[in-house]
Amino acid sequence: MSPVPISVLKVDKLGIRRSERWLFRDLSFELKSGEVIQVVGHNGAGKTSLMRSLCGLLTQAEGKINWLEINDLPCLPLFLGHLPAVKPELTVFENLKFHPIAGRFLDDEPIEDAIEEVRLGDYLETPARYLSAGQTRRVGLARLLLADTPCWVLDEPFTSLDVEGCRWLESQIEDFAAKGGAVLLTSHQAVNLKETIRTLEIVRFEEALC
Amino acid sequence: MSPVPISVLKVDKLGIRRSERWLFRDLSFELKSGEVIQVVGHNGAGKTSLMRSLCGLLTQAEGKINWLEINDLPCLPLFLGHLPAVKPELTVFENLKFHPIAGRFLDDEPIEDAIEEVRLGDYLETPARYLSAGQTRRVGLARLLLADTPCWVLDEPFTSLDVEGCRWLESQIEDFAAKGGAVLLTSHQAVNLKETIRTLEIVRFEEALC
Amino acid sequence: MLARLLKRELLRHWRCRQDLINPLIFFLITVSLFPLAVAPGSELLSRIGSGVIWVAALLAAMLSLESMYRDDYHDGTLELLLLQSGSPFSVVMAKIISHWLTTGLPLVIMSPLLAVMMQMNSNAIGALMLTLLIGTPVLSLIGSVGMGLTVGLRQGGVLLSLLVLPLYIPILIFGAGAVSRAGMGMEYGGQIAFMGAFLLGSLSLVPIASVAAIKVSLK
Amino acid sequence: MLARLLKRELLRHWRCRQDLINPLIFFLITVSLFPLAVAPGSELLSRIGSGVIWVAALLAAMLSLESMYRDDYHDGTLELLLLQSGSPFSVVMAKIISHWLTTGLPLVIMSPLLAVMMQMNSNAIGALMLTLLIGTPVLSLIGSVGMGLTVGLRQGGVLLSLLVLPLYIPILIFGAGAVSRAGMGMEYGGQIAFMGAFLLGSLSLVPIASVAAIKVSLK
Amino acid sequence: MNWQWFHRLSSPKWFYQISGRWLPWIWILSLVLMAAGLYQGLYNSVVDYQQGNTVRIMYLHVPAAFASMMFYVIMAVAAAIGYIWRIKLAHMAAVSAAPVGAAMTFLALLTGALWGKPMWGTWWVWDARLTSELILLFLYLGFMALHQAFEDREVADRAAGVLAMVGIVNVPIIHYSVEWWNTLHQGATISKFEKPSLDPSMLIALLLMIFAVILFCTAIMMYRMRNEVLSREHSKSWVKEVIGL
Ligand code: HEM
Ligand SMILES: Nc1ncnc2c1ncn2[C@@H]1O[C@H](COP(=O)(O)OP(=O)(O)OP(=O)(O)O)[C@@H](O)[C@H]1O
Ligand SMILES: Nc1ncnc2c1ncn2[C@@H]1O[C@H](COP(=O)(O)OP(=O)(O)OP(=O)(O)O)[C@@H](O)[C@H]1O
Ligand SMILES: [Mg+2]
Ligand SMILES: [Mg+2]
Repeated sequence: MSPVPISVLKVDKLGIRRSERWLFRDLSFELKSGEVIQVVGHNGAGKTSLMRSLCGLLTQAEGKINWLEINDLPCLPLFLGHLPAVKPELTVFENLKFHPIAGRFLDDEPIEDAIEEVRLGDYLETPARYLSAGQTRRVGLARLLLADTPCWVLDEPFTSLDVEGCRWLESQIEDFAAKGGAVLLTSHQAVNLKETIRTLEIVRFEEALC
Repeated sequence: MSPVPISVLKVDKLGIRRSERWLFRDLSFELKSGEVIQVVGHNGAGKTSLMRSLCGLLTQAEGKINWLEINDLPCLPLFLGHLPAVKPELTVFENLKFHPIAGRFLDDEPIEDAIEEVRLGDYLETPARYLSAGQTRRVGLARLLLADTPCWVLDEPFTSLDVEGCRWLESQIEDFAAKGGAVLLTSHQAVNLKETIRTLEIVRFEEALC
Repeated sequence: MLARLLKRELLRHWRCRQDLINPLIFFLITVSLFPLAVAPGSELLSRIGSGVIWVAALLAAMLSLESMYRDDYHDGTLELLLLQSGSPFSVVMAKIISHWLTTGLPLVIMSPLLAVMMQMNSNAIGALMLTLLIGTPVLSLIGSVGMGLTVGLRQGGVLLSLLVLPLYIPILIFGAGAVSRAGMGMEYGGQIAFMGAFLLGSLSLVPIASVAAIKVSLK
Repeated sequence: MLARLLKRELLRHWRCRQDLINPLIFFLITVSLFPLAVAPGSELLSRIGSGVIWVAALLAAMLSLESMYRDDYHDGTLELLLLQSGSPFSVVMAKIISHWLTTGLPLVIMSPLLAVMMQMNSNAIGALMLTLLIGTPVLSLIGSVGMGLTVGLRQGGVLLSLLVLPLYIPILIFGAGAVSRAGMGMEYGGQIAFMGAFLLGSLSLVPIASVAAIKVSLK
Repeated sequence: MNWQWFHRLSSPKWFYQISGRWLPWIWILSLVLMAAGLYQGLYNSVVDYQQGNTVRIMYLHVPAAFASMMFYVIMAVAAAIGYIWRIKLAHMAAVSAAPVGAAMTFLALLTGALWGKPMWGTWWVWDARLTSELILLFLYLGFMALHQAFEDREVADRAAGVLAMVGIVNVPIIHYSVEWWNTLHQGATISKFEKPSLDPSMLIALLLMIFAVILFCTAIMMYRMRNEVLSREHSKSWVKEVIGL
């Protein structure tokens, strides 16, 4: 439990353009430790684009993105996108073992525990292409348990999860926030946490004004 | 409005096995015109496998699947799976134009109307790889408006759709059922229709008995 | 139905033009490396020319097979096409024809240029074009079965060559043989007849086999 | 750091063994198609043997370059590695060394078998192994720069061949030349010296160029 | 039309019982024939006036080559039956025939190469029959590799079955290759019954060996099939009885 919330991410007058069209401009917000922000907006509003630019996977057209610095290095959030980022040819275990998470490779034991935790214990040695849609998502989500990072950035993490899986993920987010983690997520469903979530709505920038 | 419901699909003692493991056995149900059935079950229960075997994309280990026959030909349900079946390099329009639906290709006009209806009017000539996740799903769902078939089989159709999109899809399903269509769908969320939906739960078959 | 499906395939290829010229570039490069690698001497070059061009065409066709079904399989389009078109044969034939139009035909058209580079005589060049014209469709046809069988597998690449190459070898032997006979002024009608028979045989067998193969892979 | 990264690369390759043997199979197949395509006759075969084997090795190395950076680029591992390891040179060197160990070295080891098939004499076989041993690392090194430049592009494949092949050609000429001289009993020290110079030159230049190329691609 | 017999024939249990009764006899018969054939071939037949003693390789080469083709046909026909009527036993037969056929192909290639050295002065030439026999080996290997590559056995059966059916075009090519192309390899000798070009003593030895090898291969194939039946039906109650669980 971190007593004084510190700012993990500061976004200042951010604007993103895709194929010559502004998605949004002038977006400013701050993400503090222990906080959960849900980004909302209709399909194609620019939620995914926002998240990717925050993680450096897309260059913003204007504005500033400032991550908390730890030892003079900007912190590396754990980004899980639309795609589960699971290699179909590797087994569930290898998928976690051979992909660096938050900058480092992991030991076997925490990986096995994480797989057990997402209810894939029976599938440790199963190639990921034999998994159902929800099971594949769970492999991706196991990374949340393994990452040692102050911030999660999750793009529609509830996709394909069954009711029990959604509940599990919500409780993980709660626990992480309680321990001082910061979470930025998108979801078209309502997210039920004990504490209220801040929502951040993305509204289309109207060109007429420009 | 079809006054007397006729049976569209009869499933008799169906059993499906994946990699030597039974997912379920002894599943019997009937889908009548004007009816909506939601298949439920936890991740990996076998919902997708059930749908694929109904559509002939997977051989069942045992049991019978009988589709309604129209002019001595078994009726062809419209199956929309986990993957949106949208080619990233083709434009939205071409994606619908060059994929046969229910056995035939379509004319330009209904396609344009359908695209308008799923709110992609601005993206008619945009290559599908520039679409957001929800927009890509909408391209796939536009097929529902174009198909001339007595039955829809939809695997998690609400994925990635925003609130307004989910509402739209629900109303489409309602209308289709009211006109005598039969719908089989899976969803981990609740589906809110005016009339109650039948649910069909998939329970794991316990090998011990065999 | 076939015409529309074919149009779709060609459009798809047109949208990825760079993938389209990949086999052609590969073909050009492979052939043009030989004059550099083999001790220069026109007599030697012209003797191996037919073989080199045929091998390069075969490799180019094989490497481009991937594009036939793999993409459509992975984004779920293949199953949609098979289920919704009502005519799996048309789907398969559209794929095969478009593969030939985008891979085989350009190779045929490009071959005289390379033949001149390999200092083959005009007799041989004529035979080369003729044999490639008959042979490349067979490559696409046989490749379709092999690709259909391996599309769902992760070891696809290696297995594909293991399955497809043995079946390609007769075509290679006849094709290259006919050209080198032509180069030496001998008649090569027999080889052409055999290749024609191969073409007809595979034209009649392959669509059935391909549909069967894909249906199995989708299961 | 280099050792750990190299271990990661090799593990990754080991998990996809089928991709690993792909270039090797390609090499074997390409070479063994030639005796079929070129009119059989041992004298002709042994004369073109060195050229055929060298061209096949070059193509195999080129086709396998894709696996060097493309996968890691697409799942974001490449940027993570560059940012987190603190030593981009190690990352690049690990990639190059593992590419050579998994592609070049097997080709060298396999070459005598193919040389026997092409009925080359023992002198030529020795020279073949020696030139491949010096030459294949150069192929990996130069390929790394080309791949680094094209990794972010959609038309990667074609562009890669266009960039890389001209740089490969000198190696091909010297390598195949040395072998065919050896086959005729002439001495080939000059060619080997040139190839050694190439190797040293690219060893010192390539890592810098590769890092620069990748940094450009990641932006 | 009564299909009862068809269903009985395709029942793995029935096959297991019947083959259990026949198998010892097939073993014995094949070994007896082989002994007789070897005796006739190695001691009791005339030496070829051209080839000398090397001709005796024939007694292994020709049966192996013949069996390699015959078992491919068996495999393909079984695969077709399994594919069309969805009969599991037929797929098991195809899967069991493949390694046997591959071994015979390899043997034919090996003995051919050993024979080629003294006869043609080279181990190997790229001639049509030799090449098509090599392709046959690749087809067998491809069949087995493809079958291995699928995790689901039923899918594997069907996929490999398609390959087997396609590959059957190679069999007539092998057989007629000597007629279609004039090659180094020997033309047909036994099949010309009107005027056999072989000495009767050689012919007898050859025929004995052919029958012996075919029976031997059949025995191995049946043996493999029985194993296949057991491993695929391991959950059935009759298998549990058989293996004494
Ligand atoms: C690696 C080299 C060889 C291969 C792959 C090979 C392959 C075959 C095959 C497949 C057959 C069976 C043809 C059929 O039943 O239609 C056969 C038959 C035969 N082979 Fe060979 N062979 C080779 C070398 C030789 C050599 C060197 C000789 C002797 C000079 C020879 C003599 C024969 C004879 C006499 C037959 C029986 C022909 C008949 O009655 O139809 N083979 N060989
Ligand atoms: N190709 C395959 N080969 C073998 N097993 C598979 C294959 N695909 C899925 N399975 C297994 O079959 C089971 C059911 O998968 P299925 O996709 O039908 O589940 P689902 O009910 O749709 O789950 P979800 O809600 O996650 O989509 C899973 O346990 C999965 O591991
Ligand atoms: N690679 C791209 N090139 C050009 N435009 C793109 C690209 N990707 C997305 N876009 C456009 O940018 C807009 C925003 O896309 P984005 O994926 O950020 O939406 P989103 O809010 O995540 O939507 P969803 O809820 O459907 O996931 C969309 O209108 C889309 O058409
Ligand atoms: Mg999105
Ligand atoms: Mg599912």
